[in-house]
Amino acid sequence: MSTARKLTMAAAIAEAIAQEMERDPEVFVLGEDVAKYGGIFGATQGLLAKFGKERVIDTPISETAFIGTAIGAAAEGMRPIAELMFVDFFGVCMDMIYNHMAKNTYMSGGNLRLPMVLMTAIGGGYNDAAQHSQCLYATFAHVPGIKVVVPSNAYDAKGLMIEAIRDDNPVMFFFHKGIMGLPWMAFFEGSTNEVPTEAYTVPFGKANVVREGSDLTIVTISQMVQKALLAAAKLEAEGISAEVIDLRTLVPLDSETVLRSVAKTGRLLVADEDYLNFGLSGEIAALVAERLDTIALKAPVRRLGVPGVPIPYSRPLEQFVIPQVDTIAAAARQIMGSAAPIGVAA
Amino acid sequence: MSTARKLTMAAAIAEAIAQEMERDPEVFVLGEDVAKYGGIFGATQGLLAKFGKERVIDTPISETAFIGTAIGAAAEGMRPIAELMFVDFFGVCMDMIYNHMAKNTYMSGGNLRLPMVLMTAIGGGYNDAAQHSQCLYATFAHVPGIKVVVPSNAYDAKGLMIEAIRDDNPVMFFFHKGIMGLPWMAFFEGSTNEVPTEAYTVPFGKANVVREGSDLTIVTISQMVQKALLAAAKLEAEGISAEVIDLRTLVPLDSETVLRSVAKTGRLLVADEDYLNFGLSGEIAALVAERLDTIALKAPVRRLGVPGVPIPYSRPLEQFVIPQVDTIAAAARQIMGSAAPIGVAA
Amino acid sequence: MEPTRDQLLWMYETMALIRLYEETMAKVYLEGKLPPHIQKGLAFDIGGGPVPGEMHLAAGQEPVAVGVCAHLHEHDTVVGTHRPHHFAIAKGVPLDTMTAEMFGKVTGLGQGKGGHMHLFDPAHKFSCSGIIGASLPPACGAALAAKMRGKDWVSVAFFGDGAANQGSFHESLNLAALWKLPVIFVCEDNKYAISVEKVDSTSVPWNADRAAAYGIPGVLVERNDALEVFQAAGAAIARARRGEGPTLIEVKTDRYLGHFQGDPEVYRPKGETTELRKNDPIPVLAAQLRRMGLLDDAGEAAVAARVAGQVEAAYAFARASAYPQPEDALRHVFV
Amino acid sequence: MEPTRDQLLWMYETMALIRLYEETMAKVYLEGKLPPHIQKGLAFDIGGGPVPGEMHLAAGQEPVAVGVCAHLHEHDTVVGTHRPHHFAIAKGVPLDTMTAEMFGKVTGLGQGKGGHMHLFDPAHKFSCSGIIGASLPPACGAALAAKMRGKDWVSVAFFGDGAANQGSFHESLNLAALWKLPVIFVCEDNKYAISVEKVDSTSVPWNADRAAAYGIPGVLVERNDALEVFQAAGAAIARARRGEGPTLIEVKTDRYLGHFQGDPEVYRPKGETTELRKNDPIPVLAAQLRRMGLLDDAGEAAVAARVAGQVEAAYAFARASAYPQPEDALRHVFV
Ligand SMILES: Cc1ncc(C[n+]2csc(CCOP(=O)(O)OP(=O)(O)O)c2C)c(N)n1
Ligand SMILES: Cc1ncc(C[n+]2csc(CCOP(=O)(O)OP(=O)(O)O)c2C)c(N)n1
Ligand SMILES: [Mg+2]
Ligand SMILES: [Mg+2]
Repeated sequence: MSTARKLTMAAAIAEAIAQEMERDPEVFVLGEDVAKYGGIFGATQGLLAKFGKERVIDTPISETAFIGTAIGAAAEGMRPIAELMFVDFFGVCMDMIYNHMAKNTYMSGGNLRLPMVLMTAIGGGYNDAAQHSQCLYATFAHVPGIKVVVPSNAYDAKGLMIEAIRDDNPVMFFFHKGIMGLPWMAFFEGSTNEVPTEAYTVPFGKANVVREGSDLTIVTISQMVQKALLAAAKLEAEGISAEVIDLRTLVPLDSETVLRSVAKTGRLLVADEDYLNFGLSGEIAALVAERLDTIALKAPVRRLGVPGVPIPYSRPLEQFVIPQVDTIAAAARQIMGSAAPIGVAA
Repeated sequence: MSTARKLTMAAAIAEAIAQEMERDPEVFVLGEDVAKYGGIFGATQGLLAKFGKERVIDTPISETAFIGTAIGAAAEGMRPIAELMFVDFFGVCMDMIYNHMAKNTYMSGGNLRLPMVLMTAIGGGYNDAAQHSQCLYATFAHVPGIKVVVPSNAYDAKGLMIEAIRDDNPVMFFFHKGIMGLPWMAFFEGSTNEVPTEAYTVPFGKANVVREGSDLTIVTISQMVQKALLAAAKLEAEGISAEVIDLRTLVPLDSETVLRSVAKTGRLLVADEDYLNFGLSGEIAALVAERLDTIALKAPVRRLGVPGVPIPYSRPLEQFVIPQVDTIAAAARQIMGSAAPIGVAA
Repeated sequence: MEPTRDQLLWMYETMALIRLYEETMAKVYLEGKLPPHIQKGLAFDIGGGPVPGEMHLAAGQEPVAVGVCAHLHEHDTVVGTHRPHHFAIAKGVPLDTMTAEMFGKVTGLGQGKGGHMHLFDPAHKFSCSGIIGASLPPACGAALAAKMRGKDWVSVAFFGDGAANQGSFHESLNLAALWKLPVIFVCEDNKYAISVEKVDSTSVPWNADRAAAYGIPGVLVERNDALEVFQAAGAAIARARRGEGPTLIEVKTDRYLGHFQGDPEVYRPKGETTELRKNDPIPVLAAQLRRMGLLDDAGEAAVAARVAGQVEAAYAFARASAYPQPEDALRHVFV
Repeated sequence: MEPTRDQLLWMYETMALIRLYEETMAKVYLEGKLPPHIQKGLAFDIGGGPVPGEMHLAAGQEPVAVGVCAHLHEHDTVVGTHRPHHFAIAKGVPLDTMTAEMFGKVTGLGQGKGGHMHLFDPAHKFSCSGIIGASLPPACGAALAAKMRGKDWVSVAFFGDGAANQGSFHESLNLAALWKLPVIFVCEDNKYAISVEKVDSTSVPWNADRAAAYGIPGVLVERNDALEVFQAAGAAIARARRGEGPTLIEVKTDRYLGHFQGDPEVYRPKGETTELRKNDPIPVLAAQLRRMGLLDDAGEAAVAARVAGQVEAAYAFARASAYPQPEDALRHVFV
């Protein structure tokens, strides 16, 4: 049975892939630097040695061709896992992703399955600037046909990756660089946690209440979950009880857990590292705004995200635009002190 | 001075471009089928004859190259207008659009200007299926650095296009095929309206209250404005007074006009033809949810949009997923009859 | 490689079937799209009638489809284009469900969700899309799957002369050459991409010559002729099955109709299609078959009768089928 | 085309400047990134120190930059890559504001918003980006602008061997060839794209041969030598200025350092860089200059002193400059 051991999120992802590759000969991996290098962020570490270069394939810098190749192989029933090194590069291959991978099943009336995973690195915080620091998951959640998975810790990452590989639909799997536990990048320790050795799955569409609280609900995802937990600990000391929800997947989205929590606390803060406008934070706020007949808010909704600017390089600038632990705590305090909504029964 | 004459939106756009090309020799047009054909949707009709093939340039089907070319020419101070034939094709060239066109000014600390327009066709309703019917403007409003302009009628289209050409920033200009007044596609007549002959501008970031009302606010854009107006007329007959707001631009977004209207009516319906999730409708709903300390809602917010599915081909299916005049009217009635929000002052 | 008698007759009959199918579609497509049945002020309503939306027909381009597909088996994969019917028919996609799809019916290949540019038939390993240049990468994927599974299956990506300037062309040819994938890239050079002539889009006369940039064979088929395509494709497919990698084939072919139905064709020299039709590949092949003693008046009449029956049955099936329920639109995003 | 005395000396001194700049950066970059100053458990902290983020250095690749830029004027445009310093320096981007940008300071080219991969200097017509293959399309645009304005200005797109397999390569070369744009495409073949060897990514030995696919000249520079690059670039640029269109040049060059600083280089044969450094192009050019009587001990010392002074001043300027205010992050999305 499961032995207790801690794994980094990178190692957990690589282990999930390895276990599925052992189980199913149709699973294979392709992408830039996934073989000899083991993936720039370690998500494919050790796979080349275990499975050889026929199943762990370094590709040219031809994202359209190799993601399209994954689509074509998946249509034949294989189960490819493609890695797009940084999500920021999606612009060179978005057509394959959203016009084909995402839509072919629908356009075929369900006749065609595309059992594939597209994994990619997200997130800033280490000064990699505007073309290497974005989250962008909302962009993929906006267009239909892609399951959008965004883990916040090693345990979830392993279970969600195995679920993704076994899913008969296209899944995008977003790992934040700052929680991978890389030996060369600062990370949030909460993301390196106990991971069972055996294979297991974490279901899609089930948000995780990672901390219970009664005063306000913080809805978040990915690295921001770790930040929110640290903020919640601070707030606790000040007598504010924050409930923290890790959405885990955006498609499918577990709106019930969000609504239940907000109904309980009466206050909502969305903490996101993607761009603020037209994205995740708006969607979550809207879910609540649509249910104001059953949810009594004690304060207006608040949203945190990158405020309509590209990610700047310089440290003080980047720290300013990406919500930090203190930003979350401050927003929570502000919500607790803010005037109540004035909407009243007619 | 201005003679009263009606123009189709296509003709109005072409006239705007022609007038700016006459005024400024640095303005030029490039794209697929923009020259001999005059643009598949007529947005460049007549330009080749007037300005010759040096300034009205048919390109290969190489969207990355020709949009990148526009970026490079704009960096040199020229004012290119590139046409991406359908927005649905953005996936083959999104990198140029959002990593370069949108970010170079910011990354240069404002040292570099990119005075260019990228225009593109949007919208469904004529059964062109999943890869030729999308709106997707929210995707471009989500990423920073692009002004997002989406006219609903010929008058606005001309003024907004001239404003776009004269703007020193990259502007994306989205025209809905179903309001262009093409001789081969059903269209909404309200979009063909009086257009002055001389050049004029319509400012960005100023929503248009196209119809005043007191019971609910319908926030909308593009072809959906025309649908909303027809719905409002029906509702009027039933004694429901709908205010209709045409956002006209998503970036910059005129949130003040929206909030003022919702504060007045106490009810919000967002009617959108883009995908429902993680998009425009969520953003507008969130704006209101963030201001519930000053806005008293009489009903929960409602959103209409394409509900998380690709656009299906078959007529009954497409009509079902794209909000129609009747869908808007029904949603408005439902809002009027719905329970009031239960949020109360603490 | 010489075609067998069966292959010759199959190519002829399949071309005849495609031609009749396309000509029939050209007529059916107009139903409900012309005055007085449409919105006032319109000359044509693209969204009207039983087959709405864009319609790209392949009359004239039949040799490309049959010359290649004559070599293919059920397990070989074909990825077509926005102009897909000739490929689909040649690959064996059933005419009735394909037609029903274009009528938006629940009996269609995609239950009405895909439409004319999005025909998916996994059983016959056919697919296509409306995005230019999008056929090449997935065809590489099917080929990679065959190779990884140790099969001698091949895949074919068809694409137009316009598509050859998309980045996906370059990326796919490099990848396929590098990995020696069993894929055949077939460029239909009909001299136009909508209104843009090939000479205004392509910096070299022949895309076939671009094969050298990938170290693979490039073959130019100079005539719009089923037998010439057959020869070129035969060699390429055999090479691919032997594990020697991809080939690029370019075929000079002719588009008899507009880019899409309703195309004003202002960009086309008057009378061009009349000229082109003088080299119609179907009578050319018929004449060859007659010379070879494989066809006579009775045989030709029999072919005509068979294809007419098939086409009629397909359209009848499509018309008689039911539309999906509106709420069905919400199904099939995921399996 | 023979380089003038000034050009020779400029190339030598600029290579020396680049090398010292890069070697200095390699050291400065480590400041604040190693234990014990970083988070426990880390061996290296990419986000630490005065110059955080990724850092791609070009030591060894100087000949490509100087051999090309020796021919360029202020009004000519250069678009570089994610490994941009050598190009920027050779194009005349001021060292101080460029360095300040990498330190994230308000005096930087982009007021700290861009960073190492995003150096924009419109005054010297230099830009670059972190996206592979993204240099080619905008370079076509600068060339189109020159052409439309009737200038004999040229533009240069630099890119790596890895980038040559991006779709943008194909699209841009076709477009430039078709429109006879005055652009020079220069491929730096350093045999690697991060860990992936060129032989594992590219289906032909030489990208220069791919020029034939566009009907333009393709030139392979076989040695990592400034004079050889100078020759090839001179012919190409003259051709472009004459209005005869683009050229593709590929230079076999060497990357002495890791792909980025901190790269474990597990993929690289041990001792490879030691071997490569034996052909260091800087002493090679120095020896040539000495043979030509253009350089002696004193001259070499003077160059060394000048470049040391420049580099020292640049880093001092950067260190002494202030950070932008946090709220400045909200400015400059639009002008
Ligand atoms: C990426 C992309 N760009 C543009 C279009 C619009 N478009 C549809 S068909 C076509 C011309 C295609 O020409 P070609 O590849 O030669 O095929 P043909 O129509 O001649 O069969 C264009 C530009 C598209 N569908 N996809
Ligand atoms: C579109 C895109 N894909 C992948 C990357 C990640 N990446 C950064 S540098 C690099 C290798 C580039 O190789 P090459 O073009 O040969 O340049 P070199 O690093 O050797 O100078 C890769 C794959 C990227 N930045 N952009
Ligand atoms: Mg064509
Ligand atoms: Mg390289």
